[in-house]
Parts: sequence; C-alpha cells; structure tokens
Amino acid sequence: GSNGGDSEGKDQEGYEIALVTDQGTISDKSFNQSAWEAVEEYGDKNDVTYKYYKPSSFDTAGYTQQIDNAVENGAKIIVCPGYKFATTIANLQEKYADVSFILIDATPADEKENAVEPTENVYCALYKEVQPGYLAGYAAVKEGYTKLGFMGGIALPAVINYGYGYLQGANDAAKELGINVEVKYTYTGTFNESPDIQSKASGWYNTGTEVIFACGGQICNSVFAAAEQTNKMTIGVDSDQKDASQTVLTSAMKGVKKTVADEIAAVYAGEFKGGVYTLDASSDYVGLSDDFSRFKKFTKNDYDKVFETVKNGSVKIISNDDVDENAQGDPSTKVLKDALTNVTVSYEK
Amino acid sequence: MKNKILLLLKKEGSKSFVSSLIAIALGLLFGFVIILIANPGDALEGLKLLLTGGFYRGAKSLGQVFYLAVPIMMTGLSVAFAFKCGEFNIGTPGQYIMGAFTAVFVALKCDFIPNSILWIVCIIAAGLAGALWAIIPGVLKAYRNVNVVISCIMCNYIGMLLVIEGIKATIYNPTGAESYSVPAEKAIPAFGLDKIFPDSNINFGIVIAILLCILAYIIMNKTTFGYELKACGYNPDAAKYAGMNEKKCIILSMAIAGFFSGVGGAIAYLSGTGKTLPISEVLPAEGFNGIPVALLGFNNPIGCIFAALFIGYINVGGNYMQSLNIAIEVIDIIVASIIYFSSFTLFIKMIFNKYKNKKQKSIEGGHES
Amino acid sequence: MSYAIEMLNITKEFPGIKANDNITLQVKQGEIHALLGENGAGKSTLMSILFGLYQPDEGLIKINGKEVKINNPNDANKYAIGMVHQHFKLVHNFTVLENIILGVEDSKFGLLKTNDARKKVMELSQKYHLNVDPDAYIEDITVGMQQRVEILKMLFRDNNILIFDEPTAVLTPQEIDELMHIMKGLIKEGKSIIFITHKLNEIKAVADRCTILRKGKYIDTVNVADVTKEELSEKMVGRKVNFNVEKSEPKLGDEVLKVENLSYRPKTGHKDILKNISFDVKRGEIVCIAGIDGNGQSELVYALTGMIPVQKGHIYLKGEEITKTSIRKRSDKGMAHIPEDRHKHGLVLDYSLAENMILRNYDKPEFQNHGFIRFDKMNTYADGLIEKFDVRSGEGGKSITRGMSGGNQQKAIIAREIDSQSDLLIAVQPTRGLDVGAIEFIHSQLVKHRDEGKAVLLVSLELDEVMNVSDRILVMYEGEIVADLNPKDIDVKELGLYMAGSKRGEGYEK
Amino acid sequence: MSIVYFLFAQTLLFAIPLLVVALGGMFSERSGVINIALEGIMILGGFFGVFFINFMQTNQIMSGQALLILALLVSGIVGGLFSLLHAFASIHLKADQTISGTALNLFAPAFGLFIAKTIQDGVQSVMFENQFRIVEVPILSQIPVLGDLFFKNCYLTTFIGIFILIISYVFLMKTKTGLRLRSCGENPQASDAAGISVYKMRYLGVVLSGFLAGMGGLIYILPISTEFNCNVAGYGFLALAVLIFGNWKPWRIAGAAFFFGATKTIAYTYTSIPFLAALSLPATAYKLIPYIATLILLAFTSKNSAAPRAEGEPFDKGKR
Ligand SMILES: Nc1ncnc2c1ncn2[C@@H]1O[C@H](COP(=O)(O)OP(=O)(O)OP(=O)(O)O)[C@@H](O)[C@H]1O
Ligand SMILES: Nc1ncnc2c1ncn2[C@@H]1O[C@H](COP(=O)(O)OP(=O)(O)OP(=O)(O)O)[C@@H](O)[C@H]1O
Ligand SMILES: [Mg+2]
Ligand SMILES: [Mg+2]
Repeated sequence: GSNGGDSEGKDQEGYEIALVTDQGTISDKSFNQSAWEAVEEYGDKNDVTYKYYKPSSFDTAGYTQQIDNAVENGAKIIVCPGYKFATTIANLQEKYADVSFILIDATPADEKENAVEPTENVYCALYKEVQPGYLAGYAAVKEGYTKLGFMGGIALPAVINYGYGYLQGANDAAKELGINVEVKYTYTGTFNESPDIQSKASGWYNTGTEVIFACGGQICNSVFAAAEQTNKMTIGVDSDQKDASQTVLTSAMKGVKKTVADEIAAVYAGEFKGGVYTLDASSDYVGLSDDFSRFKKFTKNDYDKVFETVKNGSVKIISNDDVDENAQGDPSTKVLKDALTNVTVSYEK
Repeated sequence: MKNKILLLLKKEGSKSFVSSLIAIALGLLFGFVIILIANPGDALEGLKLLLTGGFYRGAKSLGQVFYLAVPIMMTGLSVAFAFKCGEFNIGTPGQYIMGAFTAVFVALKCDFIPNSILWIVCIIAAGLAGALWAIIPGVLKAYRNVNVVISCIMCNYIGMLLVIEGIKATIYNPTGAESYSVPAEKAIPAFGLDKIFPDSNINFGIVIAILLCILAYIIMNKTTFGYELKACGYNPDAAKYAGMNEKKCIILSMAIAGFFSGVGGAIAYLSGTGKTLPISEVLPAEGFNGIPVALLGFNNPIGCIFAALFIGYINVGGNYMQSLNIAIEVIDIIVASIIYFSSFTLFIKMIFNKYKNKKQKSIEGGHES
Repeated sequence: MSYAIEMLNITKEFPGIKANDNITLQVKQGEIHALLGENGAGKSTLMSILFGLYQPDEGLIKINGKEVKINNPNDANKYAIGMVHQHFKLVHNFTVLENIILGVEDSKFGLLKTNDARKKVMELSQKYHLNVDPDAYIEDITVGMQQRVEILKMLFRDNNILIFDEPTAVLTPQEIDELMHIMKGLIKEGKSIIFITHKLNEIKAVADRCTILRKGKYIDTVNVADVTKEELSEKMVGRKVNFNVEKSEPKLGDEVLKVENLSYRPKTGHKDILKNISFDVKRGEIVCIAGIDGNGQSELVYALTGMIPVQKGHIYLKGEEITKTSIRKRSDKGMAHIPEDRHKHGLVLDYSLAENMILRNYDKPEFQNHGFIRFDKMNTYADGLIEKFDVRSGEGGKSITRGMSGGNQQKAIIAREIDSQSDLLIAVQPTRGLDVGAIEFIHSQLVKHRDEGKAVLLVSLELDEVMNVSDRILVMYEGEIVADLNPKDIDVKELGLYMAGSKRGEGYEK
Repeated sequence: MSIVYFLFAQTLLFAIPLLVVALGGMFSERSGVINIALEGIMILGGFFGVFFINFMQTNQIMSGQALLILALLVSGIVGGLFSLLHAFASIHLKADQTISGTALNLFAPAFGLFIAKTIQDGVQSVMFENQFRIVEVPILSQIPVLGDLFFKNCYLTTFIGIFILIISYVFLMKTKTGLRLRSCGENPQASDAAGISVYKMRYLGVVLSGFLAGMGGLIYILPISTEFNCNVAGYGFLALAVLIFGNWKPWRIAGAAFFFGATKTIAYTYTSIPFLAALSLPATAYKLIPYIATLILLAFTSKNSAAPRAEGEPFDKGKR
C-alpha cells in the first residue's frame, strides 16, 4: 500500500510507529527523509506497522491534530523531526504519557520559547552540526580547493552551525597549509529547488568557486544541476548524497537515521529513556560519509586524524550559541571573524 | 406537485443551489473513483471519513472546520468582491501576507495597546495594509490602464519579498528562522465559542469573517455605492455617462477587496495557535485558495461563507483519511473537480429550463383539451 | 414564373417568443424585395434563417424551385446567398482585404495567398464605384465604408442573392443615395436583393415588391408601385400613422444653453475637431444640429455633456458657467442626454431594465436613503415609464436589457432622459433604427417637452427629421457652424448644400 | 567576456520556458479563450515528462537527446489532453473561463503528487538524471561569438524554444488557419458569419496552449534540478504576465520573456557581475528588480494594449 505501512490486515490495530512531518516531506533530502528511512527499515525488518502523517497546517494546531490522529490510530512511538514541534510536545507530553516521542533538533518549550523539562517519554536529539561542517570544510581545503562556497537553506540554528563549522574547518586546514582561502557564503531563503538557486550557484562556479556545500533540503538539487553544468564539485548534507549526483565530493552527515533507529529499538527493548541528548562525534552520530573514493588528495587517515581531534575536543569550534542572538547566521560577526585568520568570507545577505 | 417543482426550478437562486449540489456530488464521486483506483481496500471507509470528517470527533472537529475556513473565506470574499466590480483580483496572496505581517508586527511590537483591544487594532491595521497592497494595481489600472491580473501577480512577489525583509528586520525568531508567533493572550478571544467547540482552535474570528461577508453582500446589492461599483464593472463607459467616477470605482473596489484579504491574514495569524510567518520565498496558499472559494460561491459574498465552510469541512475529513493510506492530496483533487463541475452550472440550468418549458407546454396543452 | 428564393411557412421560436410564425417570403429573380416590420417583428430572424445562422423549427426553403437545407453560412454561400448584417460582422483590427477573404482564403501549404484576391477586390471596387482601400484597417474607416466592405464580401463570393438588414440605419443621406445606386447596379447584373429597412421612402425609392411582417406573423406582400407610404405603414403597425409632426409656434423663453467660442482638439490629434463654436438654445424651442456624420457633432455633444474636456471657450447652462464642471453636476443642473451609442453609453446591458431606468438619478433622495437604494420606489417608477413609453420586453422591469430589441433599448433611454424633466434635453439621433410607429411617438414626446417650456438640442442625420421636428437648424460642417436657418425658409435640397459645405448662411461667412 | 556568455546562458534558462508557455497562452487567448490554467498544465505536463524520463532511465530503455525529444512530446501531449478539459467547459458549456482554469490549477499538482505517492510508496518527488546538457555542438560551437553564446553547454530545449517562436509567428500571422483563429478571438460572430467554425478554432487554440504549456513544464524543470515535486514556482502565472506584457504578439512576447529572464538573472547572479557586486545593495533589492521593472514598464506601455476583443466571452450565435 502507499505511505509505507504494509496493510496485511494490520490496519485494525492501526500503526505502532508514526512519523509526523513538518513542512518538509519524506523525500526532502533532510531529517524528515532520514527519520522516515529509519522508521521504514525497522518496521519492515521487525514486521511492525508504521505510517507518516502530513499536517494540514504548519502550526501547533496542525501538529497537535496529527499527533492526536496518530495516537488514535494506535501509535506507540511518534517521531517528530524539527524545531516546530517544541511547543506541541511541551503541550502533549503529559497527556500522552504512555507514548514515546522522538524529537529531532528540538527540545520542548512553551510558546514564549522558555524551555520545558522533557518528561520520561520524550527523547530529544540535538546534534553538533558544527562538527560535520568543520570536517567538510577541512577536507575540502585539504583536497586542494581554495575557492569554497556555502549555501544554507534558511538560517536555522542547525544550518548556521553547519556553515560556521565549515568555515572554521576550512580555516584550520588553510592554516596548516599556510595558505589563504576564499568562501562565498549565503542563505537561499528556501528549502526547495528553483531556477534562482541554480542560477546563483552557476554564478559562483563561473566566478571561480570550486566546491559548494549545499546545506538545506532540496536546494541541493539546483546546486547539483549547476555543478554538473560547470563540472564543479558539491558537498552533501545530513545523509550520504553521493548517489544523488556525481559531483558530490562527500557529505557532512548527522545521524538522524541512526538516532531514530536506535531509539525505536530501545523502546521495543524497554530501554527507552527520555531526556535531552546532544549527539556529537564522541558518540559518532556525526561525521563525513565513509566513502572517500571521490577525493584525490584527502585520504581516510587524514580524516581519521582530524576526526579524532574533533572528537576529543582538542579543537574548539564556535557554534551559533557562542555568537550574538540576532546575528541571524551572519558569518562575519566579531567572534567568528577573529577566529577566521586564513579565510576571507564574502557574505551575500 | 409537479407545479411545485416547477416553481422551485423557476427561482434562479435555487437553480444555482441545486446545480452546485450536483457539482459537489459529481466531484465527490470522481474523488471516490480516484481513491478506489489507488486503494480499493479502504475506499468506502475513506469516503465515509471524508463525509463525516467534520463531525468525526464531534464539536472539536467542527471547530477545526471553522478554524480552517476563516482565512479562505476572507480571500474568497476578496476575489468575489473584485470580480463583481469587473476585476480579477489574483493578488490575494500578496494582500493576505501583507495583512498577516502587519497584524503580527502590531501584536508583538505595540505593547502600549492593552490586550483587550489589541486584536481589534491588529485586524484593522492588517485590513488597511491589504487594502494598500490592492490599491497599487487599482491605481495602475485606473490611471495607466495596466492589466490588473499582471500587476497583481507582480505585487504578490514584491509583497512576499518585502514581508520577508520586514520579518528579518523586526519580528525575527532565530531559533526557528521565522517570525515569532502571536501568544494566546494577545490572540483573538473566543468569547465562549471554545466552550461550544471544546479544545478546537475556534475563535471570534469566524464571526468577524461571516459578518464581513454579510456586509459585503449588503454593500454590493443594497447600496448606491454597490450599484456604482457593479455598473463600472459591467460597462465603464455607461458609468461615466451616468456621472459616476469610474477611476474611483476601480480603485475603491480593489481597496475593499484587498482589505478583506488583509483581514483574512490577520485572523489566521492572531488565532494563538503558534502560527508563524515563514521567511521562505513561497506565496501563501490561502491567497490562491480564495479563487476556488469565490467561484464555488458564485462570486456571491454569502456564497463564499458556505463555500469556505465546505472546503474547510472536507479538509478536516481528508485529514483523518490519512490514517487509511490515502494521500492527503485527494482533498485538493476533489475540491478541484467540484469547481470544475460547477462550471457545468449554466449547462445544468439550461436543462432545467428545457424541462420547465416542456412541462409548462404539456400543462397548457392539458388546459386547452 | 419561378422564384429565386422561397421561404415557405417558416416558424422559429426562441425561449419565450415566436420570432417567426408561419411566415412565407417569395423573392423573384432580379428584384429588390423589401422586408418591412416593427422592431422585433422577426425580420432579422427570418434572414438569419435564410443565411443559415438559425435553423427553422418548421417550414422549408426553396432556391430556384429546388428545396434546400441551409445549416450554416457555408451552405448559404454554396447557394450564392450573402448577407449584410444589421450589426456589421467585421474584425476591427483586420484589414479590409483580410475581412473580405476571411473564410474563403486561398493558400499554398497553408500559407495565405492574397494577390489574386486583391486583384479581384480592386476590380469589383472599381466596377461598382465602391473605392475602398484594401489595406486600410476596419477601425480606421467610416461606417459607410465598413458597409461597402460588407457588400464587397458578398460580391467577392459571387453571391446572387443579397440580403441587406437595415443597411441605411447607420448611413448619412449621401451614403444612402450611393447605396441605392449600388443596389440598382447590382440587380442589373441579375442579382436579387432582400432589403430590410424602417424607412418607407427608401422602399418607395428602390424596392419592386415588399413583404410586411407584424409581431412575427406574415401580413401581406405588395407591389410597391401600387401602394402609398401611408398604406404601407398602416399594414406594418396595424393603425394609421401620422408622418408630419403636429406642432404649434414656439413660445421662446429665456436662454438655457449658451456656448461661446468652443474649440476642441483630441490629445493625439493635430487639428481642431471643433472650431470656436458659438450658439444658444432658448426655452420652448427645438434646435437641431444638422450635418453629415463626422463633422464634429458627436464631439460637440461630448463637450457639452462633459464627457471630453475642451481647450478653449465657455459653456453656460441657465447662466451658470459649466465649462469645467463634472458630468454629474451638469445633469443635476438640468441637462439630460440621449447618447448616440445606446450600447456603449446609454445602458448597462447586464442591468435589469428597471435598474437602467434610474441610471442617472439613482443617488437622488427619491431612490436612496442613507446610501441604500429604495428598490420598491425604483420598480414602481420603472413600471410607470415602461407603461408610459410602451417599452416592450420579456419580463417588464426585471428583464435584462441585453436581451431587448435595440429599438426598445432606445425607447428605454428616451423615457429615462425625457422623464428627468431637465431644462435642456440633448438628443442624439434618438430615432435611429426605430420603426415609424416608435418614431412618431418619440417626435411627439420631443415636441411635448419643448411645449412645457424646456429646451431641446437635437442632433440628427435624417433630413426629414431635421425639417419636421426642429424650430431652428444649425448646420455643422468640418467642426464649424456654417448656418443658422429656419426650416420654414428652406427645403431639403438647399439644406443639403449647406451640409455639403458649398454654402454658408449670413453671419457665418468666411 | 565569459561572464557575458554565462549571463546569456542563464537568461535563456529563465526565458525559454516563459517564452514557450506564454506563446501557448497566446494561441488560446488569440482564439478568445482566457487560459489561467497555464500553471497547472505546466505542472502536469512536466510531471508526466519527468516520470517518462525516470522510467526510461531506470529501466535503461533509452537516454540522451532522443529521450529528451520523446519526453517533450509526452509532456506536450499530456498538456494538450489536459487542456481539453478547459476547452470543453469554456467553449462547449460556455462556462466562465476562470472557473475551469482555476480547477485545473488546483487539480494538477494534487493529482501529480497523488500519483507519485501512490506509485512510489508515499514518496512525492520523481527523480531524473540530467544527461541532456550539450557540452558543445560539434562545428557550430567554433563560430566566433555565436558559438559561445548558443552552442556551448546549452540545451536542445533552447533551440526548440526559438524554433517554436518562429513557427508560432508564421502560423498565427501568415497562415489561413492563423487568420481564422485570430478572427475568433476578435469577433466570433463575424467568423461564424464567414462560415468558420468558432468552436473548432477555439479548441485548436486551447489545445495548442496546452501542448506548449505542457512542454514548458518539462523545459522548466530539466536544467534546474534532478527531481520534480509538482511545483513550477508560479512560472505559469509569470508566463501569463509575459503574455500580457508582450501584448499578445509573438515577437513582443519573446521580448518580454527575455527582458524578464535578464532581470531575473541579474537578480540572482549580481555578485558575479563586478559593477553590481560593487554596489553591495541587499539581495532583496535585486530580487525585486524583475517585478518592479515590469510594473514600471507596463505603466508606460499599457495605454494602448491590444487584448483580443472577444477574449473571455463564450461564443453564442444569438448574441449581437
Ligand atoms: N437570439 C435570440 N434569442 C432569443 N430571442 C430572440 C433572438 N433573436 C431574436 N429574438 C426574438 O425574436 C424577435 C424578432 O427578432 P428580430 O431580430 O427578427 O426582430 P427584427 O424584426 O429584426 O427587429 P429589428 O427591427 O429591431 O431588427 C425579437 O423580438 C426577439 O424577442
Ligand atoms: N441575445 C438576445 N436574446 C434575446 N433577444 C435578442 C437577443 N439579441 C437580439 N434579440 C432580439 O432581436 C430583435 C432584434 O434585435 P436587433 O439586434 O436586430 O435589434 P436592433 O437592430 O439592435 O434594434 P433595432 O433594429 O430596433 O434598431 C430584438 O427584438 C431583440 O429583442
Ligand atoms: Mg433586425
Ligand atoms: Mg433592427
């Protein structure tokens, strides 16, 4: 049947594992997709029913409605990817105490943004996107690129962190090589592909940019298209995107899929434990994709070396939380600027 | 008996009503067939959900229907109103988003206004913003003869881009890369409606919307002003000959239409349901969805009320249908086909008339013999 | 003897009305056969049937004795039937040539070939002295020219049976004469013509025989030579009609309209359409602006009524200057206006008849309070006018104006404007396209208005009308007034000379 | 210099789909039928085109330019068939032409997504591999300037688009059928009296518009992405604007399309254009250019716009 869910007469009991998407879809090349893949795999492997729900309005009302819906359909586990669920979960976590929630990139908060303590049944996964970002930037420069680009979707903290990390990674690599690199930096203002982005990307490539880190759902489609047109390279994000295009050098990944898979398993193993978890290199939930075939200079052990330094925290990476609240992802804010000795950033606001 | 039917069919209004019922029936049938092909197993169950959806969880769902209906009711009214005045206002998305932004901005920034009246101020401000955004095409049409459709399309994009900048500059919430939402205490109060429709998101906005529709109806059909507007819509030259100011008419009708869209935006974002303005470069669907509403309502302000409620209703139903592996898009498919079939109205009416005439003849014939 | 065309017992019904009820029409080879009837009598419908635009419910059509089915204009064309429609069927932004060949173009691999067509058109135009310019755009040529294009269309298709539906309603006297000439020329070629008109002396002038319809029914077919105008009109209307307008001597009152050195030049134009015009109109007189179409009459009226701004000069209404005041103010001050183009200006065709009746005074207290229209008042008022001016329509005040006869549309406008009791009534070609009955009525209304001590400014192209109705004639030629005449002192011929610009009245010399 | 070539290429990228779709709209409106369904038709056409490509590529049945041409035909035909719905309602049933247009706009994306999800287990986006870019056309690319402008890393669709422009012009202005079609848009009563079947002509106009709009959908998506989500970002409506802007005339439509393409290109690549980058205005300022410029231009050119007279009026013999 459609929407996953193998409907061999299980419909009566409804669906045990539920995913409620945010604006994105289960093919948005972003956390909705990663999470969904995990749900599917687990469901199919262990023959558990699962399905996803798409809200009709993208506000607390809409999300609440779908969660009610899912519970009504017998959901034991509900995966909620995205910051937008913070308030909804805060409202519902007591009401549905016997349902396990897996909240990605968010922690419960009331509508005035004040954090709310997650209850036992709510697992909140936060990721240190600065780390994979850092690794991507580092690898790109070590590979020999000196003209880099970063295209974020919308300036969400997650996206910003990828970007900040990317800059600092590039910077450190440049320091080691004793060179100076240029990075073009922008937020496209959307998560969808569009001629505009394709145009912008080819613009960059045409004025020398060698590799663009496409960081925001489906905008990568347009960036890939531009790269193919100009025979330049790209860097994927969130999940391993090497199959999406030949131009993908590597992907800066965060283990949404892994998290969801692990936690679902935990629920069925009775080991599920709520709380806020910040996942990073140490628990290798983040990193570059483990296929290095498209690199020419940069090698697996180079990677392992730098990964180690990131893991053991010997390199300090500035993240969105360390800079001024209303910098809105600006890469040229004081703190960051000082750190970037060997990178000249040109920011297209 | 037969004559009763005839009398009923004679009435234009009831004719339209009957033919739109037929359209709805056809549309649902079509939707059903689609579901049947996609997913035979659950088709019947799905249809049931779709039809009962609005009551599926009793008053709560019904409240949801109202909640979903309000914005499109306003944009629909906006389109219908301009339409009666001879303009095709396809600029509702721009006017809607302008209104929405203004409302949220005022709500969050103008702390000096007491909450008790804040929402009223917001709604009025939003309406004015929408009106302003509709006046631009109006003026261009009146003084430079610029085609309203195209200037509206341009204004949509301009409005969207400006709003994005506005959000970033004023009410930007970095954690979500979007605007802050309007907190419940500043939202439109429910005045007890929430008691009638427990834990739904209904609020007084629905009442305002319906009142505005009625107001629009009165303006259109009962006042000299409406008489002027329609005259300008039908025949500007004659309007001029009659001493009306056709420029004024065009601009005013657009302004009023824009006002309605703006109010729609305000009510939607003042609902205290954590609705936030995105900074992504897409036009708000509620804007364009006004067109179907207007058409389904025969461009009649009162018709818009029912059209919007109907669409809201089957949207709620369709939502529950997701539980049955039926993609949510089926709702739009059904609405679309209903609108399409509603274009058969003329045709259906014609059949009525044929039928009517035949009957009458036979009756008269009967008398003679 | 055999007939070129026979339409036998034709019946055609439209929703709500029998447009043709068992009508028989027989046209001889080589004759001009007139078709006479009131507005809505069924003439156009009958002809539309012959031309294949409508299908008859009953009856049959024979051509040269053979029964035929005419399902569309192509069939009509096949049988060499052509028609000049009451409302021309021309594409405004096509050239004359394109309009003529439309539908019968010849082409090579789908690409248009116009050379042969052009040659043929030129020849025809020479032969019948139509002198049209094949490359002129329709929107740029006069109505008279446009009609010639319609005629050329028929000739180009080598039609032998030619239908003219009210061709003269829109023509100037000169053009009418020329048309009559052309028609005579055509029948010499052995063609047959069906000629619809409301003007009896035209019938007397050219037609051989005449068939009369009334309210969709066949009345009679007569040899024109054997009957008088009076007899014809009596058959048509069903009662005696009085042709010469009864009117007493004018009792002149004080001045109502005064115009001083009025000049107008359109924004884009390079020469003045109105050249410093001065005249006045007093209470109790009907002043008529005579002249050949296109000599500035329309512009003069637009200027007076405020529909176009003038560059120079002054207009006074009852002593007050109104040169710059709005249309609304002028009508409030007492200026009524029966416009030239009933569809463009006179009516909102999608409004009901009743709604149109208050088009000019919907905002007056009797029809609104606090901005709300008083529909009850509106309806009673409308019914009154419909009654008084005998405006015929399907459902009285409720009927949508678009569906009404132009004739009746016209009556509605006249009713509205006359009833407004304004001190000045500006009437532009008020009787265009009306049947004699209606004309008689309207003329009497104009006179009544004048006798009530109001002023009437009448613009007309019809010489009879000018001579019969007016107390004073102002002749316009190329944007100037060239004479101020008393109808009693001149005859039609002389008037014609003034209109043609070959004579100027005293006080108006160059 | 290379920057010029690049900008030109980008301009084409925006302009060609707009051009093709607007030309489609032209046929419909010149025959007297308003077609606001262009957006919807683009989507459905694009969807089936992409779907076709996806099928052919995954099953490795065929690939390359041949596939492209075939896919374009698929899109065109789907668009044509789809537009028949609009034609039927607005020509045969004499319905208000915005009604069925709106219905189609609403229907197309929903239907596309519905099919995609139903077939692909709830996944809405249809993937395709872009193997259609021509790195350089053998000999032609050697021509001095033109070579770089047109024949280096270009798309076949560019030439198809220009070809369509020329054909459209000849067909509309120079052929018998074109003449008849135009007459139906100006004065159908006249066409009818001249023995032309107004219905036939209007069907022709609408179906042509459907065919071109359908193609336009595919032309739009191919160069800019690697998957299709039943979304053409309002290009159907922009095409409508271009059509009006172009005053319903082929060459002026082309002009409008390129003007729009150029301004759009500037709006998104200004950083790559030295002197513009120097200005360092906020990005939004540039993004606004296409729309504001269009408005201003219209304000000065609209006084004598030549919309077909009978546009939007259902044809009925009775009416005079
Ligand atoms: N298309 C139509 N639909 C409905 N009724 C019509 C139509 N055309 C004509 N009629 C009816 O048939 C009657 C006769 O119409 P017709 O056009 O033949 O009158 P006519 O003799 O040409 O009048 P006129 O002198 O005004 O041209 C009209 O009164 C009208 O009510
Ligand atoms: N669309 C229509 N529906 C109904 N009746 C119509 C329609 N069009 C014309 N008629 C009828 O046809 C008859 C003649 O119409 P036509 O247009 O020939 O009149 P006209 O030429 O405009 O007026 P007149 O001949 O009196 O100057 C009228 O009686 C009118 O009622
Ligand atoms: Mg007639
Ligand atoms: Mg007539």
